[in-house]
Amino acid sequence: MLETAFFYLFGGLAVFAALGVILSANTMYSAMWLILCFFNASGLFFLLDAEFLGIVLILVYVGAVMVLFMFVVMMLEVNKAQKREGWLNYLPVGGMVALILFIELIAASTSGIFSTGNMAMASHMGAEVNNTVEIGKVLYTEYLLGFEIAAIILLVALIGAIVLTLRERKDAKYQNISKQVQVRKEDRLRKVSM
Amino acid sequence: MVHATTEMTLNTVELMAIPLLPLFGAMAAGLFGWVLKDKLSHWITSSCVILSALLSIHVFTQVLNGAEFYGNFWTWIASGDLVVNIGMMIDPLTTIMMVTVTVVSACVHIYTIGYMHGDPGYPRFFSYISAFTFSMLVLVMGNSFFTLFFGWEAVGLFSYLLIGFWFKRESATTAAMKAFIVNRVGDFGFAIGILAVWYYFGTVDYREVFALVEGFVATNQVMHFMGMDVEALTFICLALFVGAMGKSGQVPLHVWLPDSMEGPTPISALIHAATMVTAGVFMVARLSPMFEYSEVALAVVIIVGTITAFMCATIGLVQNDIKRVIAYSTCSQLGYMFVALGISAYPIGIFHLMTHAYFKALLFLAAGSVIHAVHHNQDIRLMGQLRKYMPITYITMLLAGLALAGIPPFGGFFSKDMIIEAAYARDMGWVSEVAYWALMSGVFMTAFYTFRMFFLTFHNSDRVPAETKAHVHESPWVITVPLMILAVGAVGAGMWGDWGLHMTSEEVAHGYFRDSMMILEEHNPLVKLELLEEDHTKSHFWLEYGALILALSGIFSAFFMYFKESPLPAKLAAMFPGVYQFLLNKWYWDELYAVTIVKPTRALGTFFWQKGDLAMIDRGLIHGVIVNSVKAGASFMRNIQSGMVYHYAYAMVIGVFGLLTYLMLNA
Amino acid sequence: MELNNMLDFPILSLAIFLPTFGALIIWLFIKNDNAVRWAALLTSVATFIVTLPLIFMFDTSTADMQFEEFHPWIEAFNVNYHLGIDGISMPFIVLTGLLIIICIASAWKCIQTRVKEYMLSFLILETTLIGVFSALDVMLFYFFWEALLIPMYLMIGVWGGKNRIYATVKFFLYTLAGSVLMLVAVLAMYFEAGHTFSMLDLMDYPFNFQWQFWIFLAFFIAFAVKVPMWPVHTWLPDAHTEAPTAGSVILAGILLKMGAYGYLRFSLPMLPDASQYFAPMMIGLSLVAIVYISLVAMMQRDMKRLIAYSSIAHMGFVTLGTFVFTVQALEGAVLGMISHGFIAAALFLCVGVMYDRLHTREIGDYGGVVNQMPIFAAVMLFFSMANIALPGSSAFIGEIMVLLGTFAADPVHLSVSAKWIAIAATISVVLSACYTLWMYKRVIMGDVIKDTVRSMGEMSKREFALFVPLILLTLWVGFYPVPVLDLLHASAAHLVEQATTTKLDAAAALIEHSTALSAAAN
Amino acid sequence: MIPLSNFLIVGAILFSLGVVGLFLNRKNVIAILMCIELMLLAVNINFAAFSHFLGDLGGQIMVFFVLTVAASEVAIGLAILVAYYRQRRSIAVEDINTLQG
Repeated sequence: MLETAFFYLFGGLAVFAALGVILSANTMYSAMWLILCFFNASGLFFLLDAEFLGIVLILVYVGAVMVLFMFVVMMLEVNKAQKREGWLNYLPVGGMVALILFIELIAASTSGIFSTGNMAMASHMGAEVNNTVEIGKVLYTEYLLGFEIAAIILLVALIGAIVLTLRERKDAKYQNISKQVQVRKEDRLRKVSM
Repeated sequence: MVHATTEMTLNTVELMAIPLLPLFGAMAAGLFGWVLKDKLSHWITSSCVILSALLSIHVFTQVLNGAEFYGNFWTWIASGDLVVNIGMMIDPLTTIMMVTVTVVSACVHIYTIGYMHGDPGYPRFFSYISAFTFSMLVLVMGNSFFTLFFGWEAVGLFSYLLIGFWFKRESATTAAMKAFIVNRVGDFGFAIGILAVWYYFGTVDYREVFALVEGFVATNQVMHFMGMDVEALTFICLALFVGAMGKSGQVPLHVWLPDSMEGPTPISALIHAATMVTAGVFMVARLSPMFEYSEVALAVVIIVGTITAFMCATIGLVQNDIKRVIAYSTCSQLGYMFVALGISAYPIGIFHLMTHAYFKALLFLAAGSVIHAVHHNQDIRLMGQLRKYMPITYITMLLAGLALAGIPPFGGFFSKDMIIEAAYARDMGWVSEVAYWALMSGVFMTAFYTFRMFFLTFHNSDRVPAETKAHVHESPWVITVPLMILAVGAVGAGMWGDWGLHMTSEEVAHGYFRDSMMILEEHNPLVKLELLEEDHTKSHFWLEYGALILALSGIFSAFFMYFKESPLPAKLAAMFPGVYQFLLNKWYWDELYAVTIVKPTRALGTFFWQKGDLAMIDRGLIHGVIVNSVKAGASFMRNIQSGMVYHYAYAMVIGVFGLLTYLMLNA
Repeated sequence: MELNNMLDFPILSLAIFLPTFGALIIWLFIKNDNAVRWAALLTSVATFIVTLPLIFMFDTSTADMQFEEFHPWIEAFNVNYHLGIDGISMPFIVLTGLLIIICIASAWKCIQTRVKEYMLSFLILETTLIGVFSALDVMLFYFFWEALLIPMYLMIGVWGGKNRIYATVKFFLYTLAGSVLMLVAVLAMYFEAGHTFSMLDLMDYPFNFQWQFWIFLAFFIAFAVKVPMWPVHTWLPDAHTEAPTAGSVILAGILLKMGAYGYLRFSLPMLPDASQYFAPMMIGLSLVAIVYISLVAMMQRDMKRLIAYSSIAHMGFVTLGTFVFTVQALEGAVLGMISHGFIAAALFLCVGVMYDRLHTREIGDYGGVVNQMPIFAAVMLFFSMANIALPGSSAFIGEIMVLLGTFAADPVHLSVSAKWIAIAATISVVLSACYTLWMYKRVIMGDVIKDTVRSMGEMSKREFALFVPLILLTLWVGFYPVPVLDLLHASAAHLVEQATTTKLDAAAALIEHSTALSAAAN
Repeated sequence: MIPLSNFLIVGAILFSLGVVGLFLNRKNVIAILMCIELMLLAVNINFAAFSHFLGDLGGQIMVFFVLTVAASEVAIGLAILVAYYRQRRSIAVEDINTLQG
């Protein structure tokens, strides 16, 4: 019973926060709402016995990604005024598509294929099962290749982000350490015959 | 190669030589005229044609003794059932045509030496007239519809070239083109006739077709034409007759003939009087075994002939161009011939063709002599009293005029009188009756216009412009000798044909023509005429002498009005200005055609081009519909590629949505 | 036949690739313009000589393919290098050989820029043309058919007149649009007939009516563009006016025939029932071509345009002869094409001769040319008269045979009697005279009024020599067409038989057979 | 017990909101990125739910990968945004259309 209450709490808050994300006029507020949304989603993950993912979601998203978002938002001074301009033009199409998509998704979800009777009803794992360990076992065996690729993707993203944002200013002077180290005395001192 | 079936041997080589000699002359003068120069050109061509004429006369004498020839020389076209051979069919009808053509042609060749003297296109002219002679001989000597058509088109071509001989003159080139195109309208019918002949008879050979006609009539085949059923044979005959109308200048395809007078006079004599224009008459006579079985076709022939005979005579009354008067006279006389054919008096038609060839060629050549003398002025209002300067021309022209008017014992009397009497005797209801009266009135008019022209030229007052008068003189012998030769023909052809060759004999088979023409017993007008004349209960005075009386009164009317200068003609013209203008403008045929055919055709052509091709297809369909839709499609596709990332994001979302919907619906 | 087998020499391949080989040599080794001209002429003459044995060793008694060559090409798709000719294709190969010589010789003086490229395009064009007429594999045919566009495109686009780009693009797009449909049709046949591109197999395969119907339509559009038939004909006048003289010659002389050849090779034998079904439409369009186009031709002010329209009108006779299914009409159609190859080519050469002197094609800019160029005037008169189809010219034989065949035809699907079609077509007798003579009168006859015309000089010996073979051939075919008809006859008769034998019974039997088989399997 | 469909419905709602957000905030690239995050989150919830109800850890591994990719995407996306802003002094979506060529 308590679990159900938590589900509605987390689910309801997640939906409410999502609404906030899309409706806020200020991007910064949107970001804050998104953080709330992630918190609640991670709560849902906990309800689904996915503790590790719940933690990761908070750590990675709230701790890193959203900070990055807010950092960029503040740095770029996104113009609030032009944000919503002309949104009505797209609402009919967008709203329609979203609505029908929503109806379809709901219809699919409730069509009975996923109803209690049809699915194996999973009870919660006992306290002795460590989710993190289980994931680790699978991840480093069965999904090793995928894991490595994910690692490389992250690396590429890391380097890519640096390359994209790195700016060498032409008007600034930089130290060239390798040159400094390699310098010889002949380069420093020149004898001039008088 | 030669598959001849000769009853009595005619020398094949000789027969071949008759058309080929002029061809040789034509090629020599045409291709090598620049080497041969004037003199050799005319020597070669003239001697070839004279030789050809002599050979024709030789063949004629043999044919007179009963010789005939029928044979094929080579296969022209062969494809399945279609076999077209080139061959000859020599019988009395052919021979009389051959003689007429080659003799007149020989005279014209000699005459041309004088007439065209000094013309820059001298060898070319000889080449043309020789080639024309060749074509005409092919036309008459051939033994199938295809050789007929070949000759038919070839004479048309050389007629075109000769009318347009003086190519610098706008009027001459226009007239040449007009002649060719109007003839082509006739050929349209002719070609259809040939198609139908092949379709219904399976052959285009005269003999084979003629042998099948009677059986064919019995099968009673019909063609559906715009809801009407036409007997197939009638259809064939009418189609072929359209061709004859074109070539022989019959209404309504006569308009080219007067205009063709733009050509040099010798060719007016050769082509537009004696030979080519009579090709239509020859054709109908040649095809008598077909026409005989179609009452409708015969009636049409009579009607067309009658209208032409009458109408062209009326036009001839008021024309002022000496050659045009003769040209309309030719049209009119051709009408007489067609009436003769239509009433089944084929021999008489051909008889008139022959006499007409001589006196009309003479008339033209004499007119040419006059024109030559007065420096190519053709207006008879600017002539007069020329008899003093050119006696030979005067006399020969008088003879020709008398022959044309039908005064005994000159040529025209025998043939024309017979036509009129036969038309009276042939009992075809209103058709033959109208024809009879029209021809009778034509006799009067013929005599009148002939002598009007004659008196205005040679008598009346002297109206020759002073600057030319100094040079007026009798023509040289090369011109006068042919005139005299033809004068003999003009005077004697009638007597010779009637009494010597028995062309007017009641039964064709008994006369000169033997079985070369066919007349059904119930049609034969000469037999009916004989019966009529044997009936002594009625007076035949009018029948026998009516035409002569009219001819004489025509001459006398002309005499009163034109022999001396008199105010009478002008008064008469003033009295009936409408009629006068109507006739002077040739019944407004040219104007009628300009309005009803030429203009609409051009307008239609322009319409199809501008509105159909350019506006509808090019601008409408291609540049309008297709190009614009491609452009619209392209710009639509281009606009989709906005470059806005969120548009692509939308596209992805919509794609997801579409995919999901598809899966849902198919679940 | 024995002679063929005995020699067993790939004449057709040689004829196809000799020009390309020559082109290669010229491209690689010859620099000097004059040397290029001579080398190209030599190559084309050699090719023509190679094609001559096709006439002399041709077996007229059979409708089978002769001089066959067969090599696998793309085995995965059963595409083969399969050549062979019958009486219908053979004349076109020889005609191509002849006309290319004339084209190359006619460009001797008037092409001064990019001479080498010009000659190369002509030689390559010759390869593709001979290839088209000798291919017996549909893919090979398609390959040559499309390849041919390239040299033609270059020829009009590079050496053409003022408005050449428009004309080139129009020409190219029209033809390409048709070709795409042809490709679709070819593929459809390939899959339906069990993966074969062999024309001979496709002729035997019993397509049912549905297939025939759609494939015919696709082929119809592809070939109608090429013929060209109303209403897809408007590219032709533009292409002709802008093309250089030799381009027009080859366009009128050979390229137009490819469309009609397509009907003869594909539509009639492969799709006889659809051909019968669509015959009224084809006949109707042919009549439109004859009457409508003739009227349009009459009003043209540009000589090349006029002759181009006249070509369309004459091709109307060809399509008419093709779709009335009688031997005479079919032979007349093929003969008409051959003859049109001489006459239209010569008329375009005539215009080219005048164009080289005054650089205008407008009728109104001429007048009285005969005074300056009498020999030329005679030559042009000859071909004008031939264009009118005067007896004695080759055109007459073609036209009269088509008309005779049409008159005697018995079209199944036609509500009108064939006689009236023949009569309507005969109107051409009058109309062709109108437009041809009117042009002749305005251009050649009359007195010299314009000073520009006064400056025109008589034809050179080279120019005159171009016309001589055409004059002789026109006369020869006009007076003694029997040898040519003999060449055609067996093939034409066979083709008519193919076109009038329904495939539907066999198709029904095939379906029955396959259902029986599957029933048995079950 | 909470049935599977409840989780799926939450996922559906979040996904649809993400879609709506895309359309609503089309001028703002950062907002668009956030909406995409929202949609990815919805997907992740579904994965986790299925993983739980099917007793298969594969679903969670998938979430893990999705997180990885999403993080990379955000990093790169924002980096691009910064680089772009330096070039144009604007991140208005209307201006980002050089793809049009």
